[in-house]
Amino acid sequence: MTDQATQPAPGAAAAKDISLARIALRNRGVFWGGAVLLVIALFAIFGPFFVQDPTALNPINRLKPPGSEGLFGTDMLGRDVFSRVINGAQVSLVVGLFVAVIAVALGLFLGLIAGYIRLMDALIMRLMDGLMSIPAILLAIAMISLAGATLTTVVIAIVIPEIPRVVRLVRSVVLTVREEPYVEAAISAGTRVPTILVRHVLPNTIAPLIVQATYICGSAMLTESILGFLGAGIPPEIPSWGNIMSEGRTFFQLTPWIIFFPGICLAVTVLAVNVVGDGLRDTLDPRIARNMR
Amino acid sequence: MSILEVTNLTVKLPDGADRPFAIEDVTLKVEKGQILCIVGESGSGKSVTAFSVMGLADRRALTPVSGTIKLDGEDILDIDDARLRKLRGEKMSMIFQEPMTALNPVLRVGDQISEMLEIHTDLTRSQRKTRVIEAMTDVRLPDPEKMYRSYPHQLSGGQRQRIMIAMALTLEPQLLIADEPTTALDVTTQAQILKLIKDIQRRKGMGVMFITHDFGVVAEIADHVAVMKHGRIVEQGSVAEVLGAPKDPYTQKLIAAVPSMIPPEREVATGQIALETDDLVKTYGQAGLLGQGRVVKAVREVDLTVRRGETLGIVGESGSGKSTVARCIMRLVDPTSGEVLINGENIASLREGQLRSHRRDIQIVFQDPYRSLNPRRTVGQSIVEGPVNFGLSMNEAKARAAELMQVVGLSPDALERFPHQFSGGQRQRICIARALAMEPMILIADEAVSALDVSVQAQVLDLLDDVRKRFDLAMLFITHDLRVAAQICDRIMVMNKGEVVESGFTSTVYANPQHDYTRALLAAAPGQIGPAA
Amino acid sequence: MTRYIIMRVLSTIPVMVLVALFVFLMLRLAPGDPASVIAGDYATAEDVARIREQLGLSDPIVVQFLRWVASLVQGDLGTSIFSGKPVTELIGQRIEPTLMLALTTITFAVVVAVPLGTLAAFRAGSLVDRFVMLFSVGGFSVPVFVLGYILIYIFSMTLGVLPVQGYKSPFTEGIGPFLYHITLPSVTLSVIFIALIARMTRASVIEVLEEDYIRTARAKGQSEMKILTRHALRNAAVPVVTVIGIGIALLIGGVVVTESVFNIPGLGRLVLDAVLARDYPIIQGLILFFSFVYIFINLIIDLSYTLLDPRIRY
Amino acid sequence: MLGYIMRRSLLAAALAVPLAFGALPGLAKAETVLRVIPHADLKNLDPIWTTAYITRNHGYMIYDTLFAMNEDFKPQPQMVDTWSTSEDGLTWTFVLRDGLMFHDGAPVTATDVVASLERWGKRDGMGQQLFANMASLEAQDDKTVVMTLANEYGLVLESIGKISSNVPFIMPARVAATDPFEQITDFTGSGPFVFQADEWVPGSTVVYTKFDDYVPRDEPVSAAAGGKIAKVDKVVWTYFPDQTTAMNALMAGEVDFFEQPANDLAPLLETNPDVTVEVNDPLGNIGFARFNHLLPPFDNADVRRAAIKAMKQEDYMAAAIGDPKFWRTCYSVFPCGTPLDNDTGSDVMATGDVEAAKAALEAAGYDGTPVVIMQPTDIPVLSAFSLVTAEKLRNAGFDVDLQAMDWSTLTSRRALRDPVSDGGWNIFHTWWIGADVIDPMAIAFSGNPDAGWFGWAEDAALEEARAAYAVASTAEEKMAAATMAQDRLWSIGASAQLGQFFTPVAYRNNVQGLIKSPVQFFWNISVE
Repeated sequence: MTDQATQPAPGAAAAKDISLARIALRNRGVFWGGAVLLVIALFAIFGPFFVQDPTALNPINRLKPPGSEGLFGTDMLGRDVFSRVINGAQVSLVVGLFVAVIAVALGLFLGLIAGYIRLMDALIMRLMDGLMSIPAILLAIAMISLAGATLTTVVIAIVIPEIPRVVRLVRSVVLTVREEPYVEAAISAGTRVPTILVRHVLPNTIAPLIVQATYICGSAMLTESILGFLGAGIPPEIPSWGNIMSEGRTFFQLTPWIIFFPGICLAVTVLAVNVVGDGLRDTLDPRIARNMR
Repeated sequence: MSILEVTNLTVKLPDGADRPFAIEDVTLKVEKGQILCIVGESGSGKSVTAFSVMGLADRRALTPVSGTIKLDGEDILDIDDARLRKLRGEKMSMIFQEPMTALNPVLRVGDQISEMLEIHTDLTRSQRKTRVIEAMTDVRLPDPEKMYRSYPHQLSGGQRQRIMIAMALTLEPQLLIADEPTTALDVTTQAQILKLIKDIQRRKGMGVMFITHDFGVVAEIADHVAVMKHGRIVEQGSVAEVLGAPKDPYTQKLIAAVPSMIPPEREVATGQIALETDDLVKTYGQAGLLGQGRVVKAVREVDLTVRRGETLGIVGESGSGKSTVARCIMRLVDPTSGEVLINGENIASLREGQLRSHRRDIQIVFQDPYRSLNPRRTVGQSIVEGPVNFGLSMNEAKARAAELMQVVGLSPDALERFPHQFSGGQRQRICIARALAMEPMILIADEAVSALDVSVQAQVLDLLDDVRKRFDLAMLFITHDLRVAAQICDRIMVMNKGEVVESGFTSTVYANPQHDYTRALLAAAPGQIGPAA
Repeated sequence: MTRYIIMRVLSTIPVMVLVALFVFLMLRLAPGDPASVIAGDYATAEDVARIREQLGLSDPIVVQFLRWVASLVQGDLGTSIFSGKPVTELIGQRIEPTLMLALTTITFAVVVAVPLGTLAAFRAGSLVDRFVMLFSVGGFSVPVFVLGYILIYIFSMTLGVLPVQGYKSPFTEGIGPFLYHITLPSVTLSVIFIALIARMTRASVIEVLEEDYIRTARAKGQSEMKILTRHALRNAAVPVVTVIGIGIALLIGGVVVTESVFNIPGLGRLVLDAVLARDYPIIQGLILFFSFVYIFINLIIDLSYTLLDPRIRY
Repeated sequence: MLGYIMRRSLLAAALAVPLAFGALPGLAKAETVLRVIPHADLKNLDPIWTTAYITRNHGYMIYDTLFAMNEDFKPQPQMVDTWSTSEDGLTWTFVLRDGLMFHDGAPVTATDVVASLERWGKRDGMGQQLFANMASLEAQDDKTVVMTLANEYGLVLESIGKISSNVPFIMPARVAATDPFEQITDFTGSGPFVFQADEWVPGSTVVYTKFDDYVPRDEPVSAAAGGKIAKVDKVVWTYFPDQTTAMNALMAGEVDFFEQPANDLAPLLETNPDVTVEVNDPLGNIGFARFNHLLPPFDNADVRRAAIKAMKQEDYMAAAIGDPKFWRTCYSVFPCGTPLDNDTGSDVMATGDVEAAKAALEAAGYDGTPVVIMQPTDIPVLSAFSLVTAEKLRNAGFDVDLQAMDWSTLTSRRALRDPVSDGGWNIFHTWWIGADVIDPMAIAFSGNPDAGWFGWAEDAALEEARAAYAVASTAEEKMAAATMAQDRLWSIGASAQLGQFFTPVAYRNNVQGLIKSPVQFFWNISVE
């Protein structure tokens, strides 16, 4: 007998999915990243109740430095930067979260179909190739400037280019899993395709998808700010970290606080999200995890 | 004089492992010009011993806590990395189980051998090349000049292992450590490699530490034997002592469990024909749009019949197409042409919907017990899945599952547990229970015992034979192991390169093989030791 | 191999058609009308209609599409509505800065990221690893334009060692001025790449270091440094090269921003201006062009696998 | 110099390549170059085909005009040497001055003038009016053009001497023969600079070289009028999409002239001793909030006036422009400081009181119909205007739907007369340069919904006043007509005017000879 058999089977680590969260939290990155995100989320959820109206204009008190007029100063329209940053947290997190969730959900659906149903595979994958070959930012700018800048269009525009990557990931997992003997056993037992997908295939995609979702979430928040810079972001009436920065970019050298505070918040959040993602990848991917132990 | 002396070596496992020490108090010697076989089942610590000697064990995970490892008088636990690197290759070298993964896939094999010289000698490029060619000739590789420039994937398994051996021996080390070097090879190749190792060892007079789980191999090659169990050496001595008159009960048990090459007498089955194939063909690949695509004929015109209560064995080496036959019959792959008759009905080209009702008649047990059960589902959930698909109520299905657990020798509480809580043999029992839950007519065992330790293997074989009788199953038993086939099959078919070269009653075929290939196969089976030997 | 290339090229045709159709419909079905942009404040409805007629925008969409495809087949991407210049000429004028920016960026990123990632992998779990990973994750966390502003502020305005903006061609103005001007934009743009590539290199090298042949190399007595360079890196290269390919799409997005911040007259600006002005032929032509480039580069990358890994044959 | 040497040595060290930076400043130059950051990208080159200001500026570089406005907004002869009017005022005879020559060496003839004016007359608003009142336009000989009017018309010189878009530039007859709805492809002019077609990179660079054979007038330069003397060999326009980068480039000396820095950049630019920031345009720009008169709620003049009452110019200007030195309130519909500046009926605009607006709105019977405000997020000033309007109207009791979009979408949507549900709109913001709204003839002041500006105000009395202005011949008559028009404009609440603001130019101190004018000209400017 080979010594290989003493090592856990590929699926064994993931078998303890129930305590997945607990395992993950043991990773330092996940813990600290998660803690930072939690704090930011709390600010985003409850903060808006305690600050003034982020859209209230006060042109007389424009461009006031931090401290003199509000904690973070005011912007070029005299709006309170602190209040905008707090409210912007909500929008930025919503963008990140929605983009991640929608991209993963759609990608999962399409990926399962492409990976399991041969007939659909070519069709879906060609479609995804096409979508992937269009530069994401350009597609987003085009969609937003054409369809109108609303939170919804921004989310959709950021989601669409992310989908192909999720589809590819899911499909590759499906292609591997469908060769697993336990899936073949299920086929032999007469289990129908949708059940096989949900029962035997889907759970295997969860760990890589969680990791992927964190990356998508982080990059969505950045993309949102870049779209703002290019003039195709979320409408300025709804403050997000991205559009606060892009609106304030002319003032980068004059009144840096307009960019600085949302910039720091965005960087810290994206950093935290990515650190969590890296941590999850290390704990959830048994091959790498083994090495780290 | 001993080349290697391991004295009271204890290696600690990391905290949280299932036992505190990987190996404990191991003392052994390898003499010059002698082969020491360390034999044991999985988890016995035999590989850890080998890796510790090479200094390749990860010191953070596997920490030697006491004892010495003296290579030619020098304790390798006591020297620095630079010295250790110098010893590796020059004084001791190692070959591994999987020559495919042990060779760097992106470098030419010649260069990989040459690397050994590059590290340890000051030879020029052309001198090195000459030495490499010599080494390759030495291990009887054909056309070494040409093969020098090959990549590992372009060679056969046997050739790759020869490259590994050539590499290990270029600097003529005094100690060769061989970690299951033939386990991944086909039986005919295995025989050649064993012979090669033995020849070279004799010629060069080096010491060999040979790790294996197979008593057949031991009988073939060993001068001395050490038997390991749970990290300890339970018995060691000359090959004649240990194999001929084992003292330790564990050794006795292991030797007893090795199946015999002599098929027992079996009754001729007369049940009705349950499974039949007619001109079954499976080809892979297809002609491309532009010009000729590559077409591989995995299975060529296979005809077989299995009666109820009968076991038909399909024997062959890797790539013979034996598993493809099974998968075609299961319709896990679609046959290219030919018929698969289940109870007289052809299912070869039924669509999935029509096929479904036939699925319950034919079930399969796979090779790998670790991947055959969904790790996220309880044993019970896995077993009831099929019956529930065919309309059984959950309660009835659970009751049947509980019953079957007893049939396969497990407790019904096992149903609530997850697969990772079971050993390989237990999992294979669960898989059998899952197959039986469907109340099939035909059971296919695709290398179902090949991944199991020899002692467990015997039990699972007994179980399979038992359920065949009890449920009057038609059983198709696919294996590469001639010993196993001898013990369980009524009739066997020998396959080579997709073709059936010979078939007949097991005892007839073994006693009087007709086809050259069958003869070669039987001759290559290592260590012709029966229990009586 | 040749057959594979032909097949690959042929198989891109449906993808390109799909992209073309998608882009075309997206543009035409959305609000915004170049004719009224051109017509300006004084135009009457009749004027706008006449301009639309003149631009061929009043025909049914199907006719417009077919006309466009027909000229595409002849290699004609159409003519800019505003400048009246052929789109191919506009691309020709703008391609050099973008190409050079992309090339210097990728080169710089690879030169920095691969050693970093390898180092992190070799010392996985150590302080060095953590630092490298934090740095590379940090690269993902700052929007490109903010980074650009910061670098300009530091290197151009405060230290005065590099220029604020502009592009000098290495072919007509010499390699010196070229490097002088391209350094800041390249560094800005490469940060996200360094992150991406360093990460992938690390993961890939960690995986490779677990492989049996690394153990074989150790068994030969090979030193750790040589093991990394000789055995690990080449085997780790395929996923790293793949990520560079994926990164091309990212790069094209980043180029739009970087070109704006550093005022480089490249394709990114061209397409952005075209979108804002609804210059349909330019948008269509460029998106198609970018898709083509992306597909082409990925073909090259797939082919490069055969060099990196002899097991891969097409 | 120290800085320069340090820069070089640092860089040479950094690059470790022995090279000469030919492009660096300080080295001897054979030709003088003025490096300009224009206010927009020159997307197209036909100043008749488009009204874009940047194309107009381009037109001034390479073309010449018959008449041109001076600093006092009086048309002065430019290409014309002498002209005369018949007793009845219907026949106008223009004689071209000597030495006029196109860039290809051909002399400018009366035929060229006729063809150019005709093409312009088909596109420009004032041109159309002029031609509507015209019986014929003929070239009498090579140098003489005769215009015969069908009826008396007071704005002949104002029209052919208009300073802003579309300017009746004189092109060769073969070029002017181009369909006015098609772009010209031949860029031969007779102006002081020559356009270098092969160096044009749309979206980035435009290059002009001095036209050596241009014969300037003898009079000193005064706005568009006077002698146009090219004092540099080359003018290079490099478009900067990013304001911050543009500012840094100017401060670092990589460009000489920044045409329209954002007002908020002025304080930073002023910190640089080598840079001057000043306002060159005496008229400035007038912010507008335009109502759609066709759709409820703004189909009701009282509701429009209620909305105007809420709009406080100080707030708009402070929010969008910032520093008070760059703006002032102006309640006259004609730019303050111009001849027609007056305060008739302007109380409504001067109110600036949300409470008053609230009361007025209630009185007007506003039914809660949502107000769609189109917000062009790519133009910061207009984006800020939109936000202020949204806030003001909300506070006044309007139900506001602020829709963000880019300027292109806005320009196409504002042309729609459809209801809101079909893409229609209620308010958009823009600004006119002062010169464009200097008198009642401006399209912004139209009261004819069929020929007027987006928003389609309808008021017969307003049209009468404008017609009266068109035929008015004395300053008093003109003033009377203009006052009348203004009264109507405010009483129907045609648009809200949000203040007069001035965009500065910024330039390195080596640049000299800037012209005070609402349009940026590049002659008379020298670089040391």
